[in-house]
Amino acid sequence: MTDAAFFAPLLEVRNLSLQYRSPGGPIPILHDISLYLKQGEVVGIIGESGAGKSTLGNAILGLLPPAFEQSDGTICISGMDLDRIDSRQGEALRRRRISAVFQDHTTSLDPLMSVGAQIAETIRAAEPTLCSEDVYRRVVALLKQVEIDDAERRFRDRPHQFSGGQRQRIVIAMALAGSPDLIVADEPTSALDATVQKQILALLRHLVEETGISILLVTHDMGVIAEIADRVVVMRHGHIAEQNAVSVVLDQPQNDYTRRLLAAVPKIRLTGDSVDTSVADTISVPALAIGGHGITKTFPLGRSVLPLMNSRRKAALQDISFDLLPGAITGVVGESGSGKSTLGRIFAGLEQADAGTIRIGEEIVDASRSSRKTGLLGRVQMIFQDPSVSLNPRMTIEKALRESVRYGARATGNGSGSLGAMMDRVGLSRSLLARYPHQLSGGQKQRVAIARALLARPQIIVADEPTSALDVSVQAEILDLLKEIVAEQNVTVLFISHDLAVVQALCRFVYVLKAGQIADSGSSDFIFTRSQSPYTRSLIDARPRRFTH
Amino acid sequence: MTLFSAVFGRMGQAVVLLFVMSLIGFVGIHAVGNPVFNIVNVETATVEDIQRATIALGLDQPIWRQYLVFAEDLLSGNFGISYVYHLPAFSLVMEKLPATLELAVVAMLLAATLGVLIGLVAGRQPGTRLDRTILRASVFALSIPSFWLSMMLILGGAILAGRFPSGGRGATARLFGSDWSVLTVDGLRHLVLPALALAIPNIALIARLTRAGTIEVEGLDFIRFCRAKGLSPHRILLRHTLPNISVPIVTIIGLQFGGMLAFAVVVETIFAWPGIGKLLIDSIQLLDRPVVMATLTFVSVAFVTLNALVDLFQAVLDPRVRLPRKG
Amino acid sequence: MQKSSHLKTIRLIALLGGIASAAFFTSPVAAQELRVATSYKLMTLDPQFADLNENTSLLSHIYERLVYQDERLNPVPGLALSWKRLSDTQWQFKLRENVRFHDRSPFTADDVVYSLERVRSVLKPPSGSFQSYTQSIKAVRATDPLTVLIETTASAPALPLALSSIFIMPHPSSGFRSTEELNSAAVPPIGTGPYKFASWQSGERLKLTRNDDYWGGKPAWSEVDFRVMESPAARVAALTTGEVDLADSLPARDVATLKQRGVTVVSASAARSNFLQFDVDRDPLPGVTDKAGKPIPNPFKDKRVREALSVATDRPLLSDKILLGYGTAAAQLFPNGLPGTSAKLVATPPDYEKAKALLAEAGLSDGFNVVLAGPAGRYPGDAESLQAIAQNWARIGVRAQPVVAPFSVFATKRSAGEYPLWYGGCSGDSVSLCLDTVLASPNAERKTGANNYGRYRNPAFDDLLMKAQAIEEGPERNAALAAATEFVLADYPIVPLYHFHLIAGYGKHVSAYSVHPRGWTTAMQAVPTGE
Amino acid sequence: MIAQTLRTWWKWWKWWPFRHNELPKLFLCAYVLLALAAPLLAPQNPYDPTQIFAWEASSAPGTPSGGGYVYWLGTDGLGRDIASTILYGLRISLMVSVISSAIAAAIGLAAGVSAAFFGRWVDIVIMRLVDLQLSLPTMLVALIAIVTLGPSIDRIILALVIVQWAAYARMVRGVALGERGKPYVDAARLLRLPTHRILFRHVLPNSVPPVVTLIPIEIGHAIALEATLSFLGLGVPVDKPSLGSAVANGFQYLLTGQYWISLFPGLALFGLIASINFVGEDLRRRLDPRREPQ
Repeated sequence: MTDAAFFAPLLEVRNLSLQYRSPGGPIPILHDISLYLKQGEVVGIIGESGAGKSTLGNAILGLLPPAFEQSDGTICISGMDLDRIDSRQGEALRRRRISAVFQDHTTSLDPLMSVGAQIAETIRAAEPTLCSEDVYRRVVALLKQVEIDDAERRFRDRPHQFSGGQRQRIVIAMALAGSPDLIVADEPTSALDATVQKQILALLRHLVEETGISILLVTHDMGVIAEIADRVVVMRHGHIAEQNAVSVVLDQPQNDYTRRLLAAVPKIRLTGDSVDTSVADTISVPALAIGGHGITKTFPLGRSVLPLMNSRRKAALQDISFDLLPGAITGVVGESGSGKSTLGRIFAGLEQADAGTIRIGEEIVDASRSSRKTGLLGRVQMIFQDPSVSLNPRMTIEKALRESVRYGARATGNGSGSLGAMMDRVGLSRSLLARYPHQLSGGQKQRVAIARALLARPQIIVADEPTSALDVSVQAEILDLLKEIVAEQNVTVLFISHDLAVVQALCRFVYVLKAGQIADSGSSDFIFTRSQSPYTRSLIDARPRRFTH
Repeated sequence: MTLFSAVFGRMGQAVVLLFVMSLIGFVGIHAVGNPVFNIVNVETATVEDIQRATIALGLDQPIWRQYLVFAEDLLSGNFGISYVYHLPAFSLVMEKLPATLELAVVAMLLAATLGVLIGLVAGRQPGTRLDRTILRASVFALSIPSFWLSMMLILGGAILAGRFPSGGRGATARLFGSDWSVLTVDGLRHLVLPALALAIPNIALIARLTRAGTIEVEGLDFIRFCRAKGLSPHRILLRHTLPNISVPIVTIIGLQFGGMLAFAVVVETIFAWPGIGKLLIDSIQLLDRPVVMATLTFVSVAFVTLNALVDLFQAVLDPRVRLPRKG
Repeated sequence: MQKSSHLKTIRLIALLGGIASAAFFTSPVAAQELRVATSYKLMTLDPQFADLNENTSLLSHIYERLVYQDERLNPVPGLALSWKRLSDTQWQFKLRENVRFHDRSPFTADDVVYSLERVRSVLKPPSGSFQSYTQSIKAVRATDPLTVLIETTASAPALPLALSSIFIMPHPSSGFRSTEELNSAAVPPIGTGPYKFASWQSGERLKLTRNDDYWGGKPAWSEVDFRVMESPAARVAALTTGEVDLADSLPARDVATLKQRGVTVVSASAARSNFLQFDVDRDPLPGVTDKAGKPIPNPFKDKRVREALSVATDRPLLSDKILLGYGTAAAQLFPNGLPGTSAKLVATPPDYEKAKALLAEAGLSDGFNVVLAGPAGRYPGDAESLQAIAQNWARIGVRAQPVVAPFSVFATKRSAGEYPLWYGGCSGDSVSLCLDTVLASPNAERKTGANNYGRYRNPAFDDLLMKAQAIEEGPERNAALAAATEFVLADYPIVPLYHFHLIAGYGKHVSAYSVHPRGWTTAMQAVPTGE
Repeated sequence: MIAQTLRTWWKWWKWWPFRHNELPKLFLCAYVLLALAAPLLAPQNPYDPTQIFAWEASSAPGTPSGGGYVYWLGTDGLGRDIASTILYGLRISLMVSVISSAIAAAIGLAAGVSAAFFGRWVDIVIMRLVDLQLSLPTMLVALIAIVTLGPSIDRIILALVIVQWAAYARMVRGVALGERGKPYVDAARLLRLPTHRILFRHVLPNSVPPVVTLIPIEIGHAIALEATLSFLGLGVPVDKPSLGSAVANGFQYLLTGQYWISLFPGLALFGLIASINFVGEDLRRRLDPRREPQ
């Protein structure tokens, strides 16, 4: 190895431009990208959807489909230009020295092969001469290194027998198996719960420190960057907006876009100066009480031929009772599978509970009966998580909204005037009324969904993760809109989220759900500052420290 | 759905299926005509002869009583005696089975090997000219009505080239108490054209399925991962891609095989191949009810069994099948 | 050239199948073995089970009859050397001497009695179709080992002919053999015939070996192998490739190709006819309307309409184009020249003007619509003929709608009276039988008119026929039958179409083959090529 | 020299019909137009016995006819002009398949949406029926249906409907179930929309597009199936041949070298099904959200 190669950064991308060959002519994807990565370094690439960050990652891995074309620039590893040297050599080099971790742990492993065999296969690909005994020992060691318990016994298990977090650990073990110098990790934690994400990030950091490996981390989450990266590259529309050490980017962002991005990230405050001290730690039932009592819901495990044999059921909600603050936002937080969405749907009347009652003012409704018959359906409107499927793709915005006006609970019968006004209110141009949902952006669609819910003039709105499918900057706007509207229209909102920061920013009262039971509850202030519940604490601790005050 | 309940469900389905089939077949044939005209020589028989033969076959009884008699016999495993061949109907079906079986097996082997190969070739390089050519060729192949394909094969292979016989089964050799054409050169020559006629649409079908599966699986992260970590393309194909696309392919092979046992009607008729399909169509035309019922029952049972086998195979192949699906 | 390409093919296939062993090649033809591709599927080994050519053709190798019909349909001695009418109701048959069954037991009068009794009283339906031949018999007795005396209920001048349909079986030591017993092959079929039973697969194959002790001398072939090939294409293919030496019922359209490939083709008019039959009885008649689709009175009651349709039928077209020359335009029930036929009845080309005039006379100058029904694939040219006839009739304004169905469906509907006009066929041992079943008035007692589905009644003809049938076998009887035929056909109760030809082909192992007008396919008709 | 050849090839290659996706559509339009205009275009009405001359049966292609036109594609065994038979047969084949597919699609759509939306016993009953029908080969079901019903054009349509509806029903149910679980339907339910409105304004319009892709496939199937049934002698009346029975009529003449009787109708049939399948393929690709690279 020459000196130049030795001192050269492990990975260097110089003036890289990429375009996509489409029938309508080439579409540029990446413009003039330059970055480098040194041994033992973690470099984060951050950007919102469409920024080209994943394309960049794939380009480095050499996994781009043939329709992508490198129009300019070079990718070098240890000073060797991958494109200039003979392509088979280049491929071999790339494979030996770069490895990958992908986002979706459900498809990153071959479902039909035991995890041990998959890792062993990777080791053999890198070192064909190794004897099987050694390979086995290496596999077990790797599994232990990524903290899989009982590695010897689980060697033969198939991927579906592991949890999501464990699978991602196995993927990391596989990435390490060939002893690469660099791992390209494309959103390695975004499909995981916050607590698991925290553990995986810790593992990655640990590996970097222990083995001196380098990681190129592609993510949309500033929190992940803050947690693990040494340096960060901010991308927007295929360009590099800013590139610097993490501390610099987070504390003194040079670029406007970076600044906006940072501002949009919701932050948790753990200091005592609470948003609202008027709310007590427990809700004392006011005159106009809204809430649920003793709500229980189970799902059958598997299907049986004989209807009476469905004895095995999985509890989704166990005896949940809650109250909502009228005219304010009450939050429900929990990790995936905690039953928070089911609770919202039962409350809205979309699903039947096994037992329990729902109270809206004087009225008490049996939640275990058909909501159409009890009259619960229609009292509550919902805002759904994914705006791309929450609007009927075959209806114009105007038709969808008009339907809401016409059939809404407290329909007042005023026509298009109110539609236009509502469009103004949610910050949409009236000209969008004639469009179909697919012609709108994600944020616009979510605004339409809010307008639709409001036009039905409900007393109560359930918002089920309304921002988690949106980019951070859009998320902030939508949250602001929600806040304003609650204040203005005097509706009661049940806000469901996995994101503590968002909940803190919006809600006056919070329920923490864990495995179908309420683990903790109290005023937002109480939960974030004084609650001693270990589960609540662990949720808060899972948040990146950088965005926690 | 668990494997147990799947098998249980299939059995229940099979019973209902058989009942409905037997009812429709029975009443249908009854409505069409009186088989007695095929049994007596109508050109010389007297009115009395015909009447007596009708009584002897029990065809003078009301249809529901005839069905009860049939059902009772069926429960003791007896499909009755063929009106035309004067042999137990079921053993007649079993006698024709080897011919259909060997035709279907040869055709399916051909279709599966070629189909998977072609599909892989196309699926590994989607969008290329080769892939588009294969796709188009498959649409053409699937568009040829099987009877016309058979006729064109006869025209090309038998009449113009004169290499293969245009019909019949040729010489057979005995094995396991049945006659098989595959064991003789002459039999194989007879087998080529009908097997091709059955195989060609299936080659296209399997190729398309394989192509789609390959494109889907090769786009999954774990295959990308395999590539990223430098496994040989060969190994990726054999150890990862193929097992993962095999589930739908095996399913379609199972279904098509079942279809062949019955659908061979057309091909067997044109090539005068003495199999179950030909027996069925002949028996329908001759109104040989016991044979029609025995054939239909056999085909239905074979179909349901094949479906169950496919389920079983999927469960063996893919461990996830056994787990309850997410509600 | 031929050989090398053949070899190449074989090599290719061997490669394809992965089997390259020469052990599987079919063995060469044994000396004097006759391999026959036949359309007749042998369904039973009981020679008295069903009166179908399917069975009688193949079983006549094993079993024999008292009386034979030669190729002119005249009765000639079989197992009976001679017969004599002792009185109006008594027939005496003298049997052949020194005849032995295949199991070496001698053939005696007891066997004849057994066989006739089995047909008359033992066999139960559906195996009763031979009973029509024995219905006139009152009693059968063996007066001595070589003499049989048959008493009939009434005068039965045609008894010897009737017995030409019944096979003689050896009588077992006790009781009567059942059909199941015979089919199970536990009891191999034993007769006096020129060939012995070797093996049988129902509907697929019958193998025979030479009966060296045959009374008529050593049979020509050492072994006979009948392969049932129902598909004409398969028979043609087998004959072309030399897989078989002889094939029957060849399609006319394949004859040219076969001749090109060195196959000798022989043919003869079958002793039968195919015709259109009118329903002349019912009124109103289903399936007949005027051009506007409104029902009209049964037009076929009018002889002029029947005549018009007959005159407007282009029979040469049917025999030359549809049957490609392998058919004879018909004007009566059996081909001209056979016993009981009339030389005066000759098919003429169509005369559309005359037909139109006849229709006009009948007050139907506008024509009418009629359903013309028939079976598909039962007889050569059946469905095609209907369409050709529809074309003919269209020229005189009669719009015929051809409706074809599988035979059993067609027969069911015909007997249910759903058709006004249909395609039928008639065959048998004599013209007399056809006149009886097709044209004689339906009469349950006399058992006539079984195929007279149109319920045509002509008492004068019935009388003529009865008188003719009372005459003993011979020229006088034949002349009377011919006269009766002339008389009845002048009334146009049916429209005779054609007598199709039976076409057989043979390869180089056979030097000659005579086609029998009854449609039998036997090894006895084939002469081997001399060594 | 080579360059010249290559250039010529390229010139021809440019004209190869299936380089462009539009050509199958053109073919299909041409087929439909030919079928519609058959009485105007065909020199002979092959269904009118007065126009056919059996004495001119089995004429080779190019033989002049007694009627003053030329049998460009020859005549069949009964003297029908093959070209005219193809034109008229096209009408029958198209009519039978389009009508049966339309009816089957309507029934399947109604059954599938009801099964998906109402669930419970409605779902069970409908889906049992569908399972029953789909658990048998279509050919067998069609065969039994036609044998039971008896052959005539309306019965064939009925038999084809019986064979086809289940495929639609199953697909619609699957799609509708998927749609029903989507939030926009939940949103509609939250507005307490009447069931019929949810069904017809929300679920149904979104269930139709995938079903539309099934229609060409099923029309193709129907044409092939009708042809097969007619080929087996169980289809259209003998004197009114569809493309399938026209091919069947020629089968017996195939071995004697009168190839044109079955070759030309067969080619027409093949071309028709192929162009429908290509158009269907194209349609499916267009409506498939995960478009394959093409």
